[in-house]
Amino acid sequence: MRLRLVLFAAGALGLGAAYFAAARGLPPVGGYSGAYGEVLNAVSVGERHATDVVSAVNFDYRGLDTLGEEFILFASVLGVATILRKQQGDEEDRDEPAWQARQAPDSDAVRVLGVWLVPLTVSFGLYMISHGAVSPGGGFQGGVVLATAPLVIYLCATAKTFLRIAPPWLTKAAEAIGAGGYVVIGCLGVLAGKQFLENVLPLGTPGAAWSSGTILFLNLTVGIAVAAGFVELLAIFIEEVLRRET
Amino acid sequence: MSSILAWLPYAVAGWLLLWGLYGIVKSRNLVHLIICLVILQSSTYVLLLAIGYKAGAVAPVFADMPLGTPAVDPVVQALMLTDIVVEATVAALLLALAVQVYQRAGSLDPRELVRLEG
Amino acid sequence: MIGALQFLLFILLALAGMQVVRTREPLAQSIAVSFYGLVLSLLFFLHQAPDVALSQIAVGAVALPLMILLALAKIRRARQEREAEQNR
Amino acid sequence: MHLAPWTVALPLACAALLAALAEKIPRTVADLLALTVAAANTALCALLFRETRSGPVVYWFGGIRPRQGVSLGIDFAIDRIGAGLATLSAVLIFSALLFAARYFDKPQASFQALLLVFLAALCGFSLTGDLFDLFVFFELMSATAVGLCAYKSREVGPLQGAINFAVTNTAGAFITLTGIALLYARTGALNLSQISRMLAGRHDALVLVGFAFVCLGFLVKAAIVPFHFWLADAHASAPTPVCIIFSGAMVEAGLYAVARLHGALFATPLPGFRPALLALGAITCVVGAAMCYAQRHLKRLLAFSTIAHAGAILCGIALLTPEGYAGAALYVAGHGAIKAGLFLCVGMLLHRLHSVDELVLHGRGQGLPWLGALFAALGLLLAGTPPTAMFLGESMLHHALREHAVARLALAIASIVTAAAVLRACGRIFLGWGPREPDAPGGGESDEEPETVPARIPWSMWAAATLLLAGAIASGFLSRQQASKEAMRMLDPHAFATQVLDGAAPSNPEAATPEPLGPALWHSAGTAAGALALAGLTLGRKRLPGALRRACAGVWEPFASALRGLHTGEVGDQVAWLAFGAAILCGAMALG
Repeated sequence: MRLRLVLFAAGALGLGAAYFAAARGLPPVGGYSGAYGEVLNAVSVGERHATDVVSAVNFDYRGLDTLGEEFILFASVLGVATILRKQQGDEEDRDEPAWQARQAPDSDAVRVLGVWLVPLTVSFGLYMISHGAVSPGGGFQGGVVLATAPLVIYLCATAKTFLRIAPPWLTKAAEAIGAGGYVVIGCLGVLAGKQFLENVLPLGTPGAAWSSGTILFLNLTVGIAVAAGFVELLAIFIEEVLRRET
Repeated sequence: MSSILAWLPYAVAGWLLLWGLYGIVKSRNLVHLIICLVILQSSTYVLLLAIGYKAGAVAPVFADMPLGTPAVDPVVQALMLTDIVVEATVAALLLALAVQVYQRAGSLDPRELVRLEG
Repeated sequence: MIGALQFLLFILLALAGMQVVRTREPLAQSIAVSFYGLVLSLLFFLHQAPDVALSQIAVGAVALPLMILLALAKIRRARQEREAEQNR
Repeated sequence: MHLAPWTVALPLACAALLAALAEKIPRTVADLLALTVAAANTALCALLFRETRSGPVVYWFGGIRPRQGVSLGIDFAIDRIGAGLATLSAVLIFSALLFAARYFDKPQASFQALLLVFLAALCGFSLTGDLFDLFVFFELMSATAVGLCAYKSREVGPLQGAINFAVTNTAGAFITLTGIALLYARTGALNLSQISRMLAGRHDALVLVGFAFVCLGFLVKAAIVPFHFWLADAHASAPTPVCIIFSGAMVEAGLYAVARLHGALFATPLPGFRPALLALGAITCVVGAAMCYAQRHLKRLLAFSTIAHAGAILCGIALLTPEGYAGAALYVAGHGAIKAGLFLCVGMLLHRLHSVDELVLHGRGQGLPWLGALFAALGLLLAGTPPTAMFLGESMLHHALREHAVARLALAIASIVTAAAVLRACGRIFLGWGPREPDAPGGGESDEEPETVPARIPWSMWAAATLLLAGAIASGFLSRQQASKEAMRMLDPHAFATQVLDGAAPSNPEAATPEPLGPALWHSAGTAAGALALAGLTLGRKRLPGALRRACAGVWEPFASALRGLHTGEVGDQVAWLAFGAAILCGAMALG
């Protein structure tokens, strides 16, 4: 431990000094003027009819990054499922007296809250996904919001309801469809005689959800993949609970 | 104030980077270590945010703003979005590993684990 | 005004980040990191990055702490099972 | 229709399909699907390799071409060496899938899906011409690798290995991202050629530190000392088919990134960069070779030999000259196939005899003459004997390093000692040579659960291993002059930038005629003889005169135990070393 701290102290000193030396060459915060961003701010509304430039960058100009990002999520959900999967030879369920099944909350208030909260999160999530090209938000943010809906159900009702609404086969399929869908939309560009990930749909008036062509659909696939991915992740982490309650 | 703000974000990013590394080096608990890694990662958000910021500019969303209004850099924001996903997925993977390693070995201390592995 | 707020939030962020690292107890830490994520997303809002701020709220302040809590719950349960086994 | 995007799109789409259908389709169908896709991808990459014969090829995603020389989109800027790396990756993934088809007892659709994602990540990583996209594929590689590494999640070892891998690589990756942010702040660009143009030869502290930070994550992936600790842990515990990709392609991808970035960004070597990398490379050679020799766990032994060879490749890259780059590229091509073949041999041993411990296996391989012959042949090839590309590469590296005696010595040590370790294991296991000492220290960690039900070695495993041996020999037909020409293109950022940003035709440099191979043949014969002699001396050391034996042990034992002491396997130590190494690298560049 002592050697480790000495090593780290030396390393941190050097790293800090190097970072300091580099930061002195940075433009002052607030005074940045890089060409890339400025050009994009100027051209993307006109070219892609997307008023949210960040979405245009994510789903069009740098759409390949987002493809990679979606598969990072895909791979790690697969990885988490692999790591925490039950393998042969694991002890089967034993009745644990120390651990009691969680009852559905008795309080009506909680249930009513759930009844209100679920449609609210779902519609908010869907709105966010579909309006990614127009306003802040998009497939990723909306997908995470969507993923909280089954969680609310889990908290307000029972695990059975949770499993009925988001059964493992469905989340798995949705995740794959979302991730694969992004690739398929990318291929559409090639099929239409253009380049991979190029827009193939007509553009509308800037400001409407459907006006920016494929960006909407790419947002949708990301939304599906992210929502399913996060539900799957959370479900794996609460899996033991689910197994015992059902 | 503005003169401090011209370099403070860079300093905060470096500070978080070093604290994150320190936490990982010092950690005796895998969950603690993973959270320190999250702090290390967040230093890159701060750096990217500081780099792309323009004083007095608006967000790069032209829904109710005329085109040509000075806006902050959209590229760094796109990079940060990717960065956040990476953070979440890496944390999920590592947490799964930590849970599983505890179930198998009964410890979260990296030192103990090395000993157990033999 | 905005400048003062930015200044305060950056200082708060630096302190919160340090505190998260220095908190040894993972349960307390997960709450601290949630707070840290919230400060970070506020900063993003203040710096004209609403897209990122929304992501950060969803992931950094909610999903990530939730995953940590669930993982800790799983670890706790494994510990209980282990102890029950030893007492048997 | 352009081929480039399909190298990424095809495996990703099929990975999604496989994951969705995992439990619905029979195992054979899943196997066939994965194998077909890997084969198709190999063909795609090979076609790309052919297409880049007359110079790099640029593909703009979304059809977003640069405007007035400003790049707005992401491009694949495919040089021939990158296409070659992608081809190598595809071949290795194909062999891994083939080998794995009868390796696990249960169907493993998620394993295959992860391997296909890994393939896409490797292809994207070697072809992309965008700095941030490079980072995205880098992270995709890591996320996939963690799942693959921890595949046997019932044992503590694989979990521990995966944790060390994930933490050190992520820490490195975020230092890389910090570097990318620094370079972006200066240049306002993410396209490599655009960055190079905006930098315009200015090498101030920001650029130096930014570039050093960017390289750091890649050096962690490349397992360069002192960032190498994760590699042995990950290799020792990952399933064998995964090891061949880690060793044969992932480590090399990290080195390729360093080579490509420097080549594409800077026309003249950055101050201090060359000596720093040369020193790191030479140290890596020696540490890797010594640790390799000290192992009895065969996977660990091969893992440390990979570290030694990564050091040799880095020595070539460090020169930042066409000859060094070309030598490194050829070396990678040969090494990938040979090392992967060796890992498959170990996998077959594990399959048949349930152990990867050299001492436990003593003499037990006597009934497996073919496996022994294959193992020995690959061991000799690892010493840099003809007719593989590793021989060609090594001869070029030695010539390129003619003014750096220490680095040459390190290179020779790496070749001789790692091959000797492999041959020693071979003699012990398949011929029963040497004393029996299953209780010698260093055991314990080597017992590993067999990954399969013991049986005869299935034909698919033999096919995968034979394919790799054939690939290694075929790589010997690569042309040194062509490689030099590609390396010259890789080191010419101006020509590259005019091609990427202005759509100009690729440059057509004139490569010098390579040195005659005569001296290299003698050299490799010497290396092979040295390796055989060292292996023989190790096995027959009881017959040596006592004084000589004690003298050797007196030198070797303290050195080995000191080195072993540094390899604690604790993740905290590894990250401390990472910080220390980063400081050293930055410091060297500041002084240079």
